[in-house]
Amino acid sequence: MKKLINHPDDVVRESLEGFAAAHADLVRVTMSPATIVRVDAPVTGKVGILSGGGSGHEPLHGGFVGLGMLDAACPGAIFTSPTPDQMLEATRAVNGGAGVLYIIKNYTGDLMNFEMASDLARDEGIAVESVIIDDDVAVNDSLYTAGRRGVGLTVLAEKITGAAAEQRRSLPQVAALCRQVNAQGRSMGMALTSCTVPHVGHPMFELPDDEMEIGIGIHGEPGRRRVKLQPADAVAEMLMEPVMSDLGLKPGDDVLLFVNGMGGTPLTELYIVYRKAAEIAAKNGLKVTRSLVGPYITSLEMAGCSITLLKLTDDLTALWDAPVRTVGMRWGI
Amino acid sequence: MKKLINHPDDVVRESLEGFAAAHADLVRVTMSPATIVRVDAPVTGKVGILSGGGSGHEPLHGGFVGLGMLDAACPGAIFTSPTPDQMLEATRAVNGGAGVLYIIKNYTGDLMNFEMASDLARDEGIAVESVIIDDDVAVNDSLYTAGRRGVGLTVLAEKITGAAAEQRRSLPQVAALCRQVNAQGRSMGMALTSCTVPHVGHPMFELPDDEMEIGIGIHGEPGRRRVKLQPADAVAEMLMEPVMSDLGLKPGDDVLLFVNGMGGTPLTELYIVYRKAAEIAAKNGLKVTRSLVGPYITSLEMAGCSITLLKLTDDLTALWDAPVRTVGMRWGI
Amino acid sequence: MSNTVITLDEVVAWILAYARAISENRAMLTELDAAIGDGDHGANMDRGFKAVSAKLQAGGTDISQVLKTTGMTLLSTVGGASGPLYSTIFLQAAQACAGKTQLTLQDWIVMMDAAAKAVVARGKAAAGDKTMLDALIPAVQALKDAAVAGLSLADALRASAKAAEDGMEATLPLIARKGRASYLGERSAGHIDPGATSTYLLFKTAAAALAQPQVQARKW
Amino acid sequence: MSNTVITLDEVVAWILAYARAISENRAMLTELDAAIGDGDHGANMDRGFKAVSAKLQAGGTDISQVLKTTGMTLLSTVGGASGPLYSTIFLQAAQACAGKTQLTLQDWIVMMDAAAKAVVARGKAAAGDKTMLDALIPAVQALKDAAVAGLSLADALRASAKAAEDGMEATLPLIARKGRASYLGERSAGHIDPGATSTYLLFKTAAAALAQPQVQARKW
Ligand SMILES: Nc1ncnc2c1ncn2[C@@H]1O[C@H](COP(=O)(O)OP(=O)(O)O)[C@@H](O)[C@H]1O
Ligand SMILES: Nc1ncnc2c1ncn2[C@@H]1O[C@H](COP(=O)(O)OP(=O)(O)O)[C@@H](O)[C@H]1O
Ligand SMILES: [Mg+2]
Ligand SMILES: [Mg+2]
Ligand SMILES: [Mg+2]
Ligand SMILES: [Mg+2]
Repeated sequence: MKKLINHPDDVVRESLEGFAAAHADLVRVTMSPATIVRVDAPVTGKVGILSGGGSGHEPLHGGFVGLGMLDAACPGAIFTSPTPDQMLEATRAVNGGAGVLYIIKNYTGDLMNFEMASDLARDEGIAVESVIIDDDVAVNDSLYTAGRRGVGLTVLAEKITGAAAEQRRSLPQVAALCRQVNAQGRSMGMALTSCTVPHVGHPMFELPDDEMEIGIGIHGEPGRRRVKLQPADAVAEMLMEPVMSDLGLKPGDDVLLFVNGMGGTPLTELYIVYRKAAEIAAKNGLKVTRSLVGPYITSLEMAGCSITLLKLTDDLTALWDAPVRTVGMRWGI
Repeated sequence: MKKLINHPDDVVRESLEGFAAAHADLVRVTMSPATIVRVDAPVTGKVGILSGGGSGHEPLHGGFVGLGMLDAACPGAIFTSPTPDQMLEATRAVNGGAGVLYIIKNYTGDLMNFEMASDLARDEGIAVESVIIDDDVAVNDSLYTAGRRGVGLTVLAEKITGAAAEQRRSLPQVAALCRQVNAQGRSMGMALTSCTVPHVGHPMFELPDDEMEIGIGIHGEPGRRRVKLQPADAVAEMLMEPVMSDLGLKPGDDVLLFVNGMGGTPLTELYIVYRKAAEIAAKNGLKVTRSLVGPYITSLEMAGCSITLLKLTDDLTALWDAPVRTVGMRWGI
Repeated sequence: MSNTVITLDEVVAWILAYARAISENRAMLTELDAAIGDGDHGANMDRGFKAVSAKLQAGGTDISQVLKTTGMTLLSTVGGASGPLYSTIFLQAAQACAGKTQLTLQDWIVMMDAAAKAVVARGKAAAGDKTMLDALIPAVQALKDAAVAGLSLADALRASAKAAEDGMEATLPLIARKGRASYLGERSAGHIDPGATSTYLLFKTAAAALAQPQVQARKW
Repeated sequence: MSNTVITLDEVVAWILAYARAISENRAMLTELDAAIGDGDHGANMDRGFKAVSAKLQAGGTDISQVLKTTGMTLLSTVGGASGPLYSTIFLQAAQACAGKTQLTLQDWIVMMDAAAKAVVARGKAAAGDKTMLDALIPAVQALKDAAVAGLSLADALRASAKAAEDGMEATLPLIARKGRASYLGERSAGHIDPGATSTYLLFKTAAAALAQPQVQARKW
C-alpha cells in the first residue's frame, strides 16, 4: 500500500488536524467528537445545514463547510458513517434557532446514526429535519432493499440548500427544496481502478488492465457489471443514458451537468468525458446551463468518474449561482 | 494503459473542447493554434499575463486564466512546450496596450519557444517581458546545466502577478514582482508512483511497492534518488528541509505554505503532509500566514506531492488575497 | 457441572473475551467486508470494542449498567451500520435486565429476544437479507428451543452459538438485500456476510465465557 | 556511379524519407525519451514531420523554399525542445542555400555547418552535453573532412551518417548537462539520447536519399 500516511489508525485524525491548520479562516474543527463547523456558527435565525459521512470522499463534506453551503460536517472513519454523538455536537454548534437540516446519503449506517442523532437533538428541543439523497441509478430502487446510494447529487444538494438557508428560508422550506433536488437529479459512476482503504491495505477488488467497472458507488466497491475497457466517449454514453432515461428529461429542459472525478483521474480526462456528455445532452435537446467538473466526491485514489444531471428551475439556478465560500467550492465572495 | 480517453492523439484537443464547453463564462478557447484566453481580453491598459507549457499539469495553466490571474494560457501536447505561433496568437489576444508578461517554467523547450515568440511579438510592436520560474531545489543550479526546473511556485507567481496587473502596475513592475516571487520561493517534490503519458502507454518508470522517488519534477521523470517508502511525516521532513535551507528563512518570517498534489494523491493525504509541514515550519520559527493545499500543478495521475514555501511580504500577501476568478482558483469575486 | 445463572463477572468476562475475539479476527472481518462491502467492519468493531474494553477494565457494579456502558460506548465510537446495530443489542439487553444481579436462562432469552427485535426495528432487515440477523435470529430461536427442551443454561448457550454459526454460514449463497452488499446485487452471492460473522463470534464467546466447559474453538 | 549534386526532387525525397523514418521509429524514440526525458520525443517529431509531409506531398519549386516550409511547419507543430531546434536546422539550411537550384557538397557543408552553429546558439549546449549536438557536430565535421580528403558527395554523405551514428552511440555513457535529461544527474548515464538518435536518422536518410547506392540499413 503506497500512501502518504503515517499509520492507518491516524489517517482521519491527522488529516483533520492538517485541514484545521490550513483553513482556520473558514472552519472550526473539534477532535473528539470530530466535527468541522463553519467559523461563524451558529448563524442566528438561519437553518443550520449539516451533513457527514465516512471519510475518504474529500473534499466532501468538510470541504463544503462555510458560508452558503454546509454549517457543519461530521467526518467518520474511512468509508464509515460518523456516530450520533458527533452529529449531536455539530447540531448544537450550528443551531441558530431556526432548526437544522440533515443531508444524509442513503447508506444504512448513515441513516441509522443520523436517526439516533435527530432523536437526541429533538430531545434537546432542536428542530431537526432529515433528507435522504439517493441518486445512483446504478442501483435499482426497491422497497425490499437498501435502495439507491447517495452519490454525486449530494454535492449539488449541499450547495443549493446552503444558499437557500442563507436567504433565511425556513426549515420546512429548505427540507422541501432538498427533496426537490433529490427528485430532479440522478447519477451514475464507473471505475478504471479500485482503491485501497488504509486498514485493508490492498485494493478492494482486482480489475484486469483491459476491464472497467460500471455502476460503482463511492466506497471502493465493485460496480454492477464488469466490461471491457472502452473509450471515454463510450463511457460517457454508458453513464448518460441511464441517468437521462431515469430522470425522464424533456427536450428544452435546463440541466446542470456535473462530471465528477473519483480521485485518481486527472482533470484532462474528466474534460474529455464532459465534452462527450455535453454533446449527448445537446443531442437530446437538453440545455446545459450550468456545469461542474472536478473531483468533488471521491473514493480515495480510485480512477474513474461519475456523471450527475440535475434538472434546473430558475430557483435552483439562482441558488446554484449564489455566493459560496468553502475550501472546496467558492465563488461570488 | 487505463485512461478515460479516446485516442492518444486527441487527448489535448478533446480535453480543451470539454474545457471550453464547461467554462465559456470565464474563457475563450481557440483550437488552432490552441489558446485559452480570458473572456474579456484584452483588458485595456492592463499588462497581459501569459503562461503556457506542456499539458498534463492541469489545472495549470488553463485553469488559472481569468480575472486576477492569467490573461491567456497556451497548452502544448502532453509534457511538450507549446509553439511560438500559439504564444504569438495569445500575445495578440491579451495585449491591452500595456505589454505582456511571459511566465515561463524553466525547461529548455519552453524557453526556446517563448524566446522565439517574444521576438515575433516585439516585431509586431508589442512590449514583452519574460520571467523564468526555477524553484525546484531538487536540481542543482549551475551555469553549465539547464538549471533548476520550474514547478509549484509557478502557481503562486501567476496568482500574484495577475493581481498586480489588475492594479494596473506597469510591465517592468509586474516583471520585477514576478522575479521577486521567484527569488523568494522554492519547491521540492516526491512520487509514490509514476505516471503514464498516453503516447507512451506505460508508466514512465517502475517503482517497487516499497520504494518512492524523492526530487521528482512534473513530467513523470524519476527523481534525484530512490529511497524506501517512509511515513508521511518523514516525507514532509525530506521536502521541507532542503526548501527551507535553500531559501535561508529566518525565524519570524511570514511564509505561504503550499502542499501540492501530483494528481493521484487524495486530499486526505495532502492534509496529513500539510499537518507535518506546518509543524516543521512552526518549529523553525516561521509564521505560516497563508496556505494552499490541493492538486494545482500535477503530473497526470502520478501519486505524490510537492511542497512550496514562499516568503511573504505585506505586498505579496495583499496580492495573494486579491480577488481571483478562474476555474482552478477563485475567491473574493 | 455447569452453573445455572450468569453473574456480573461473567458478563464482563464475556464482553472482554468478545473484544479479544474481534481483535484477533479483525483482518478476517475486514476481508469479508472488502469482498462485498467497504472493508471497514473489522476496523469498526475493533475500534468500538477496544474502547469498551478500556471502560470495563475496572470491572462493573451492575449487569445492566455494564451492558449499557458497552452499548453507549459502541454508539459513540463505531459508526457505520454496525455501530447502531451492536449498540442496540447491548442497550436493549441492558434495559431487559435492569435491576437484576444475576441472569437465568430465561432472563438471557428475554434480553436476546429484545435485542434481536430492536435490531430488526432499527435496520428494517429480515431473515435472509444477508445481514447479522441471519446469525442473530437463529441464535435467539435456539435459546428458546433449548429452554422448551429443558436444556441447561450452558447447553442452551452452546446451542445458540451453533445456530449462529450455521446461520452465518448460510449467508454464503444469499443475495444481499440490505446494507452495502445489496448494491452488488447478484455479485454479493458466494461470500459470507461480515456482520453475521461478528454476531456468530458474539454468541460463541458467550458460550465460552458463560457456560463451562468451553465450546470447541473454530479455527480462526 | 553517384551524382555530384543534390536536386530539388532529392531534397523533397530526403525530407519525406525522414518523415517515414521518424514514423517507423516513433516508438523507439519515445522509449528513449521515457527513460531519461518525458517520453514525448517520438510523438513530437512524428507530429511535426507528418505535417511537413502533408505540405510537401505536391513537391516543391525551390530548394530553399522547401527547407523553409519544413522549418516553419516544424516550428508551429512540434513544440518542446526539438521543435525550435529542428526548425532551426531547416531554416538555417534554407537561408544558406537561398537562390540555388542544386546543391554541391560544398553547399551542403555550408548549410549543415550553419545549422549546427544555430542549434548551438539557440540551445546553448555544447558537444558532450548529451544532446542532438553529439550527432550533429560530428556529422558536420565528417562532411568537412570528406571534402578535404576529396571524397565524392555520396561518400561524404555516408561518412556524415556514420559519424552521426557513432556520435549518437557515444551519448550512452554521458551524464546529461542540457535538456530534461540533465535533471536526472548521474541517473541519465547508460541511456542513448533521443535527440541524438533522431539526428542520426536525419543524416542516415540524407545518405540514403541523396547518395547512391543506399547505406546499409540499421536494424530498427
Ligand atoms: N439493515 C441492516 N440490518 C441488519 N444488519 C445490517 C443491516 N445493514 C448492514 N448490516 C450488517 O452490518 C454489516 C456491515 O457492518 P459495517 O461494515 O461495520 O458497516 P458499514 O456497512 O456501514 O460499512 C453487514 O455485514 C451486515 O451484517
Ligand atoms: N539545449 C539543447 N541543445 C540541443 N539539443 C537539446 C537541448 N535540449 C534538449 N535537446 C535535445 O532535445 C531532445 C528532446 O526533445 P523532445 O523530447 O522532443 O523535447 P522535450 O525535451 O522538450 O520533451 C533531447 O534528447 C536532446 O537531444
Ligand atoms: Mg462503512
Ligand atoms: Mg517534452
Ligand atoms: Mg463496512
Ligand atoms: Mg521529451
